[in-house]
Amino acid sequence: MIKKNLTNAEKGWERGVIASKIANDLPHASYVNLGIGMPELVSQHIKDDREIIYHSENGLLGMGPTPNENEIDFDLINAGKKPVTILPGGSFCHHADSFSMIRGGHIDYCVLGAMEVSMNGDLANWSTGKGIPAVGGAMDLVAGAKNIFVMTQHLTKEGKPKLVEKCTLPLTGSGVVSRVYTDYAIIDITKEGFKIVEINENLSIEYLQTVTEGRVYQ
Amino acid sequence: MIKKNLTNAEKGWERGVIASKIANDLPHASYVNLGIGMPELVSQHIKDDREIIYHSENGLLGMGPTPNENEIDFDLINAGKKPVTILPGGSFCHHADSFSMIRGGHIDYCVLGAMEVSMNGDLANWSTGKGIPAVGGAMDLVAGAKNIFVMTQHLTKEGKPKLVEKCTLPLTGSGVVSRVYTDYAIIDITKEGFKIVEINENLSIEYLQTVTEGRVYQ
Amino acid sequence: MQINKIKTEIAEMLSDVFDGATIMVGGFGEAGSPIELLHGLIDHGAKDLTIIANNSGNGRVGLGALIGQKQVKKVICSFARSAKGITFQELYNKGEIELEVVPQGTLAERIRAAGSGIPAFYTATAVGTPLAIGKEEKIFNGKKYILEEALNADFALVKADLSDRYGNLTFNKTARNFNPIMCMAAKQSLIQVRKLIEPHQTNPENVITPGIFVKKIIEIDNPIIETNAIEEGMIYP
Amino acid sequence: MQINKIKTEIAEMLSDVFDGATIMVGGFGEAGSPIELLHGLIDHGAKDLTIIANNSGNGRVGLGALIGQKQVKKVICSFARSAKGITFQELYNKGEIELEVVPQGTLAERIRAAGSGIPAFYTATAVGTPLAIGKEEKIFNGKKYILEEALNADFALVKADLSDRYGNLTFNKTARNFNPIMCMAAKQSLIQVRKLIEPHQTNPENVITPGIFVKKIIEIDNPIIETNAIEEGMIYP
Repeated sequence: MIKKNLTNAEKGWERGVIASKIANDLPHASYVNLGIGMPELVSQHIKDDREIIYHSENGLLGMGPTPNENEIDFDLINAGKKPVTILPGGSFCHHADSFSMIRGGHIDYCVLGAMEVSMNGDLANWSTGKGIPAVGGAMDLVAGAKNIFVMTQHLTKEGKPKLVEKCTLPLTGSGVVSRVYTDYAIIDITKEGFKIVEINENLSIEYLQTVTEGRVYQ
Repeated sequence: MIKKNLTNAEKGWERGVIASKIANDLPHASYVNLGIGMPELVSQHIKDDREIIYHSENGLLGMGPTPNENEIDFDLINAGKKPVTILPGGSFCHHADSFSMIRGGHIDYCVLGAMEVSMNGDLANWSTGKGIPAVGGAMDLVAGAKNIFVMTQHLTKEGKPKLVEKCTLPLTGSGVVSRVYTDYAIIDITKEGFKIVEINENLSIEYLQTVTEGRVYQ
Repeated sequence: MQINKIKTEIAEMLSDVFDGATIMVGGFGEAGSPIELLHGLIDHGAKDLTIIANNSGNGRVGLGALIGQKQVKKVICSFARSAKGITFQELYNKGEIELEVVPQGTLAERIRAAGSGIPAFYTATAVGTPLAIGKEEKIFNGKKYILEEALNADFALVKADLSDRYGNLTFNKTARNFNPIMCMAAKQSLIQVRKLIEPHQTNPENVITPGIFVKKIIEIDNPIIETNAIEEGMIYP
Repeated sequence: MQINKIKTEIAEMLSDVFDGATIMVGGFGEAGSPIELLHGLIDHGAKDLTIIANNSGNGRVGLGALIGQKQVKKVICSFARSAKGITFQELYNKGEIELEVVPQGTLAERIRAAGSGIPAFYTATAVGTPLAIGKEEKIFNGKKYILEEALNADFALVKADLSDRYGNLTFNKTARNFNPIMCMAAKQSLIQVRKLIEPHQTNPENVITPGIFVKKIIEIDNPIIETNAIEEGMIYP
């Protein structure tokens, strides 16, 4: 059903475009945790009209950008274990305190990648069911942060929908996702199904429906 | 049965003597919490052959002696809300961390006053059952510290035994006391009853039995 | 645009407080007690408040004054019997104020639990005592524990030493006490600080309460010292 | 007599470790990982260990080396799949090592609970997922939570920045991570520090781990940096 090689018209937004759309939806003065991978791009697209504070679950609040090669400190890393910096007004804490911020509902927005998102907001993003199981902080983040945004390609590498009626992979959290940003659309999780907030200017709703499991509506 | 006016021979150890006996039983390098009132005397009787670290449950580890009048700082107080000092190597923490030290079994010894101690180690020391109920940190200390020592007069002001078969006052903790230091004797709580570790040199065991409810033995 | 949580008027600090609110009040005795914010709350006039604190106020200043104004319907605390306490005692004896007694460590942990998203936890504290009555029991490794629930609040009134515009707080000595955990547990934590500093002056290793737990900040550079105020016979308002 | 927890030999640090012990290992990835103590544990030779850590080691240094020596029967961690991981992966694929996966925040809170005398607590983390299977559920305010139990240990191996002879610790940046809470949860916490200082140099306001949670300390002034060691092809022993 789903075409593996899309025509030009069916090519979605670039990652940077998706990231900037998310960046625009993060209000001034938000405390935000960006998941490892694609979501990390969001911080590069925050406009000057707002200040966002980034939390990294390994005990860093007020995370800054990647350091220059000569400024790398192996004791100053992010949750993805990559060297980062800290901004003025930032602070360090231990893991229990850091996850108090998460579990206690103090993180306003968390942006995560996904393997599958279901119509009721279930998220699967930690396990394919194969290999060594490794969850990290994903389950804590989805259970604790006030708003869970998913940033993902609309289709898997094999061309299958990631937005599904029911997840088939092991869940990270149940009913936790509020909004999904893909290369094809911005979609809210609602009781009536996947509600289109914005659709890629090159795509029709009919097309979006063919690449999405479960009802898409506007 | 119990005489209100004791003869000279029946006068017990002075408070300072009781305090020094407790001080001798606190091993080098112990972490100790001294209850408000009489137990505070213990710190004055520690010998030079040991270093003891005092914990005050309001977030002070490494508490030092009372300050001079001109050194009083109303932000540096103990659990009894009296001005104190902090020694080199001391530290401050918040209340949850401070009670983690207590509840988590990190305080080696806690010395507390008592209204009643029962044969099975129950302690009543927070409420006479009248007036405004106020418990403070007593219930946390008896449930959490590794060893609970009681320091008390053997008899109440009315001449009644404080060591009893069963407490009549509201409990602070159940089966928590390991040893009682009174003006008449040092007594261990055992399955067989109140075991005399040391008896005041002027008193007989028979006399001690008359001023104690429940079996006293050596 | 820059984050700036600093306010200049106490009324602005307390603008969201409502009748019937649950308010945590930091401090252990007078150390770390936010007296100016409490006086602001008297001026504000909110009623039927539930106060969560370690104590129930001294004299007729700070918490003692707020209670004296009959703005408080209930106090949740560990020790409501203090040498200089007047107003709580008067109302309690007349049956005009409720009291929930909580062991001090359980009080601290229930507050920390609220801030940490832990709805309930087990503790051995109070097992076998009157304060365990009605609480769920469970045995772990042969020992009995009781279940204690998180204590949430709408607001926390807190006194700190230093803060930057983000609300990164440090405290002075034992004035730290309940203040940091109350910042975690309240929907809005409202902080009076002795001195404001610039963000670059905040040492990230030494922050006790990170700004994420702070809503509004005001500088009160010369706060009332309770002991002195009571000795001088101060009565607020 | 003065309290002095400082040791000069790594063997002395690890003298009480026994076969079958449960050992917490601080660090998040390489930051705060006590590599020298882990190498000491290889020299010590204790077997059938249960390791509690966030990760399962990289390359053939530190935790990766310990696992490679087959001294570990079980790992309790949040993330056992790392780019530079070798030894755990090999043994896991052969079925020669057990793994208990715990969400990172639940892992941290279970460790903190052990240190704080909390035998169990409720959390929403993992509800509705495979990691909640077999766990007690309870509803609070209409929301479902699961019961998680404390994680205790016999020993904690920890890397800190500074310490005095009492064991008052500070950490460097994000090398703090699990280290302070592991000090609380273990019967014996064994600390390697970059630099020893005198007690009067310890600022009581800035202590992260107070000495009450520390058993033994050793100065390792120039610790191995894992990234560099792996790049240089280091294999221990």
